[in-house]
Amino acid sequence: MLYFTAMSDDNTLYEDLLRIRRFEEAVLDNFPKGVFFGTTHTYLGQEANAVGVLDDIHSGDIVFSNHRGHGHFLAYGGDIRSLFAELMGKTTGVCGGRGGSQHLQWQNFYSNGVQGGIIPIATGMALAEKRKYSDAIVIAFMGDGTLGEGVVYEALNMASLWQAPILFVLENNRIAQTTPIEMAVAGDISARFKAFNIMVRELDSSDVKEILPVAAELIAEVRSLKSPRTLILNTYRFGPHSKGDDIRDKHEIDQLRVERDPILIHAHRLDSNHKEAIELKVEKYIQEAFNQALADPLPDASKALTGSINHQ
Amino acid sequence: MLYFTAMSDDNTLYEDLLRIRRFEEAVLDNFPKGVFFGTTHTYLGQEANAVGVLDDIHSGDIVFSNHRGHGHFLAYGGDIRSLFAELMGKTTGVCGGRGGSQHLQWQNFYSNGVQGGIIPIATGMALAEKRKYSDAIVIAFMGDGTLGEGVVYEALNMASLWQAPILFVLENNRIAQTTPIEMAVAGDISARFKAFNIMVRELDSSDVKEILPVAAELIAEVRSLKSPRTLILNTYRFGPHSKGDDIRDKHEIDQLRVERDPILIHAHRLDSNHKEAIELKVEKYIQEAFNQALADPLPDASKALTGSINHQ
Amino acid sequence: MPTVLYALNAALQNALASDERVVIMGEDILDPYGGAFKVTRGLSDSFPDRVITTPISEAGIVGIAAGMALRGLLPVVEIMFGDFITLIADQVINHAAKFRWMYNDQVRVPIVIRTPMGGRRGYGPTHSQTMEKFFIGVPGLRVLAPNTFSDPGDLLSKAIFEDNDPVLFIENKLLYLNTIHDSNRLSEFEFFEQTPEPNFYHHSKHNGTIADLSNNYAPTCMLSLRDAPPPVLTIAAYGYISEFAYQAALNLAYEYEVFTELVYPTQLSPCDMGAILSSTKRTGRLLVVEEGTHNLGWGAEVIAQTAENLGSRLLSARRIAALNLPIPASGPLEEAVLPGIEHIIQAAQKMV
Amino acid sequence: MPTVLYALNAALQNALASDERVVIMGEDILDPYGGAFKVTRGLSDSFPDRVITTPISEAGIVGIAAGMALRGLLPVVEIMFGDFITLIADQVINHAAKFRWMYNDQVRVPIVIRTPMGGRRGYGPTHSQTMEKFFIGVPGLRVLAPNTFSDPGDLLSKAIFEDNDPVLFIENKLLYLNTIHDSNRLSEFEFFEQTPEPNFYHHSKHNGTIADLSNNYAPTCMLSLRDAPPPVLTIAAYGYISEFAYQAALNLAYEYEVFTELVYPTQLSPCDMGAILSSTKRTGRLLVVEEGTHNLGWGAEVIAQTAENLGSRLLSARRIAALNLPIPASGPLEEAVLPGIEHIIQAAQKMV
Ligand SMILES: Cc1ncc(C[n+]2csc(CCOP(=O)(O)OP(=O)(O)O)c2C)c(N)n1
Ligand SMILES: Cc1ncc(C[n+]2csc(CCOP(=O)(O)OP(=O)(O)O)c2C)c(N)n1
Ligand SMILES: [Mg+2]
Ligand SMILES: [Mg+2]
Repeated sequence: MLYFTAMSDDNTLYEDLLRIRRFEEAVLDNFPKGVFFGTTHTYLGQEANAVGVLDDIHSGDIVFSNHRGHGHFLAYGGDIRSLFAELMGKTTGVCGGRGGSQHLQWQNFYSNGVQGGIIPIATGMALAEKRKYSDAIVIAFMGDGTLGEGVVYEALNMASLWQAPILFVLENNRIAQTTPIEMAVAGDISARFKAFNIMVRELDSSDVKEILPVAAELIAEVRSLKSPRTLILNTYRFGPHSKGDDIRDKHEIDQLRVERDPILIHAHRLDSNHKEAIELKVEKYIQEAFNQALADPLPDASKALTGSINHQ
Repeated sequence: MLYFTAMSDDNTLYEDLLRIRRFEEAVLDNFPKGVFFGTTHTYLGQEANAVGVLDDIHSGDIVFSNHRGHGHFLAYGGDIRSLFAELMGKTTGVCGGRGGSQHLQWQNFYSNGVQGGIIPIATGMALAEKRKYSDAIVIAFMGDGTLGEGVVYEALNMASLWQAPILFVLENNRIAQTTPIEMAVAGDISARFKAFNIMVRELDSSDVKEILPVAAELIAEVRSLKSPRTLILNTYRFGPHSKGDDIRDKHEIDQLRVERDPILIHAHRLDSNHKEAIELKVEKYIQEAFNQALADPLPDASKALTGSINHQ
Repeated sequence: MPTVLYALNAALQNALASDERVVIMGEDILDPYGGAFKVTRGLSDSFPDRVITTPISEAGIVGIAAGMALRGLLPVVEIMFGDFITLIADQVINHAAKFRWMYNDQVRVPIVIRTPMGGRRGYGPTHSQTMEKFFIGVPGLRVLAPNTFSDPGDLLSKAIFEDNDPVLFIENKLLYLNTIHDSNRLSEFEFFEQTPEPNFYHHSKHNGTIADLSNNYAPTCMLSLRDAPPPVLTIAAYGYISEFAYQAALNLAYEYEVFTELVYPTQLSPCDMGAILSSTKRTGRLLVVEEGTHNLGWGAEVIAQTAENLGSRLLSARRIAALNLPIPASGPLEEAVLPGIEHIIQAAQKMV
Repeated sequence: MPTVLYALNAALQNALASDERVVIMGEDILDPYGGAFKVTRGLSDSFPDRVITTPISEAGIVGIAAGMALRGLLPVVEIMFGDFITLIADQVINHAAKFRWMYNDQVRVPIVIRTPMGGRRGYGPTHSQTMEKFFIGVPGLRVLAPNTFSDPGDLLSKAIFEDNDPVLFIENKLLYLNTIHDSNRLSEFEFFEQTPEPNFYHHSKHNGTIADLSNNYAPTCMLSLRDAPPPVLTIAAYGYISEFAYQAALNLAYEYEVFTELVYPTQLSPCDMGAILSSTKRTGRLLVVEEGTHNLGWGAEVIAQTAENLGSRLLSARRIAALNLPIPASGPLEEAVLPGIEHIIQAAQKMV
């Protein structure tokens, strides 16, 4: 079945990809300067997934993301400055600095840093939207390593039993922190979903233009049939898990950076004028957003805490 | 592949089946008299599973059972009187009355009343035996409803990754308490195991002589190949979930009691003299064991507690 | 007066009837079975679409409910036995209860998780525990426990409709069949009921409470014998065992002339201390009764806060609780592990 | 003196070297990475067969370890962040810790679960918590927390080899790089170290402790300034924040002439009260410091037991703890939520 999708043009896609790339690079570059709190998990190399999957969503659609969520957030339409600011713990941050890199919430975007735990929650959101007869669906991202968590299977079972309108996007970068997939995931990933009677599409691509139509088709199915689907995206993480903790063969990564870079793959489609203009624009955006965020105020702790009305 | 198994003769099998049947009947019959504490989950109708699976195990083999464990315990070789006594909360009980029906431990037999939680533990036991280069394997029983618990999948993954010598026996009676399988288990059960690269055999039988050789073959494989296997046994629960809580169609159960009774199925193989002799013998055993257990002392609470050396 | 079971069931019926957002989820809750302890009986017959029986997936159900709540529904989850709240710890502590604050107050997670606790049914070590203590002190979570001295149905309704945040609602297997006290039966007692004062949840640095001042709804009852000498001991308890304390108080008064004041909060976390403190200030002595195991239960927080507040004016404090052991199946052992009326009477006599 | 990290790592190395039954399991613990906080660094290079990196399955790993322990191995599990012990609650509480007693003392489950807790690294609400309070008071479980005043490596070794029962071993991210105090540096202090007295774990009905008398090995340190006036305040703390209490005590003595006695148990559950009680009997005042959120933390049990024991001889009691909130990522907010040295100093001054 073919669905019509209002796919973004090549220039827009390039800008979307590049925005994530440059954001993450700025994060890694500036971490040693001590401007950010905590740690970070960058999306370098996986940009085409978020951009491809989220290009075509509706405004009411919900995205539940994980620890490696900057790319998802930016592709969803999140603001660069407020993401920088969140990492910097500023009042202007996505969550006023409370959440930090892994704990974002804005409009219909959510993320949390506990592997797997978000999957039942995302499923519940999808079921709520279905019960409300809304048009909205849920897109939940997870990594290959997260398949280790049992609660994921509890959610898959109920998503299938109750036909939740949710797209599970499994970004399989074949590694979890430092653990290669062979040491953590037995059997076959797609079979794990199919066993719960959830239909699966699998792609081995870093090309946003390959990912986008498949995702769009699945999203349309989820929306129209009110039924769960899974999209497995075989992908590569170019950077370290968080910072400076990459123990993989450097040569292999270098090779991947040549063969499987979503930016390079897509860049060929643009004429060089547009390409350069976009690059300059993104560069400028990122720089400005970073500087703004840097200038933004840190929370006044006493005020920030008393302002809260959490009941405990 | 065909394995030689020292299969019990028909008379012994009949006695084993009948012992469970009569035990469970005695439990249900006597519950209203107030001789037992708590509640019970009887194995009526499923006797051929435990007897068939456990007939051929080695003395060092480990059995991990669940809430519906009386049949497993008796087929393992557990003592009738001490099981009665455990249900009666007597000092002579399997666990001195501390555990009750769902929490048994004797020799290499264990059970616990939390659905699913035993599966990683049983897997760990199997891995320990493998590490010790012992010949022992583990047999872990679970029900269809227990497939709802996430920790089961965590264990399946690790059992497969690390090739634990364990046989998972899934007794699929198509119901969990009052919930029919259609409302609780999406997709395909055997696919759930296969997705983790665990080989599965499935039987739809209440005939101990059909179950026994298949189980024996799987056990031999688990033992020789040091690798996990699953045996799915489609079966029927004749009694209520615990007591008086059966909401199923009575007519349907009656029909099953005719078609799928492990005792009736196997009884045809015995000549009537032997059959009667066994029945008398079992009847007598059960009666004696019950009476003994009834006469056994209740724990003297103060003594029983001070005797303990739990560190808290 | 109705039983607690009736009141809770009626509250759920009314909740479903009055608001389409209410959804009830749990294992084996459909009619005709109606749930392991029958609190949900009749609900699915009346509201088949909004009463959902689930697989055996405690963590998953709570996660799904939290997701529903984030998107505007009002889910009520039943965990069949309270012993299994261990399985929902991560979904409650690291997800549902954390979201509101962590997401900068931009979201609300109005779920209610109901579950029966307690022993004396011979169910043994995995079906008899009193486990709420592991969830007391979780930031962002309210823990409630009804008793027979105030209206359990009203409490449940308010938890569903007047609370924007996650609530753990602790029932008790033996409480279900108790009837709610009527004023006649209590006429020999002075009876006060109060909800936490508006300023009860102060936010003070490192003394630690930050409150939503708008939604304190869980009552605390205070009882003392009418026309009796002033009480010399405060007995604090919650849930089912309040009834034990009540019996003990009558016995202490009539048999031993020891006069006590009973304080029964329905809100365990954040710990509602107002009435306990004001009573203990008068009596100087505090006995806390709970069914959970002794160490680091509700009573620890109650006594700690009282000691912090009263200093040397707290003359004597004591807890009555279960031994720090699993709950055995055998009747005599179970009775020996769990606290009983006798223990309250003995402790009270020693304290005064 | 070595760092805590070094001592723990060496203890694991020695454990693996000295006993074939020892198995180490956890996420990402293999070399060259060596674990998120490097406690397991070098282990897999030396003992590839017995150092097992696992999938992200906290509950499953603990279950597998418990199974191994039931069958004669001595597994040590690392949970990468202490925040995730919520995921192991059922395996610990309803399985590992329960088996021995429930199975009538017929089995033992000698597992050690190590995990780092604590904030001030900016990791945010799901990677900064101090969660051990949820496991204090679990029957059958011992909870330990090393500090820099006694040997963390020795404590870990004993937990592995001298304890037949499950142990939750609480580390702290910032403690790792602290060096263990040497006697020189502590020379201005009187220093006592004691393990719980043999009769410390009494079994008394409804006061609740049943003990394995044979294996009390976790030391408690007591420190007071040499040649100073008698202390007027007892400060009890454990783990990393002991260092804060130590700094505060020095400051209080030299700046404000407030003399305190420091008590640092390494055993949190069952709560080791011997030294705390004997010190507080002398000082009359007890300040408890902990990094976890305020309500129903370790301090609640400590103050409750002290109030129960001392009655009105407890003149003043107070807790310093985190606000009852999630731990924010932003530095200034995190600092405002967590307890600091200043808070200890201020509270102590108010109390005396
Ligand atoms: C419950 C839980 N356990 C462990 C961690 C620590 N952790 C954070 S990310 C990660 C690896 C995740 O791998 P994967 O799911 O493949 O995602 P990727 O990092 O590859 O995007 C781990 C172990 C966590 N955040 N939550
Ligand atoms: C964690 C947990 N949740 C719920 C229960 C209550 N419970 C006991 S048995 C049972 C049904 C189990 O069904 P199944 O696994 O199919 O086994 P069967 O009873 O059919 O043998 C339930 C829900 C439990 N014991 N443990
Ligand atoms: Mg990955
Ligand atoms: Mg079943």
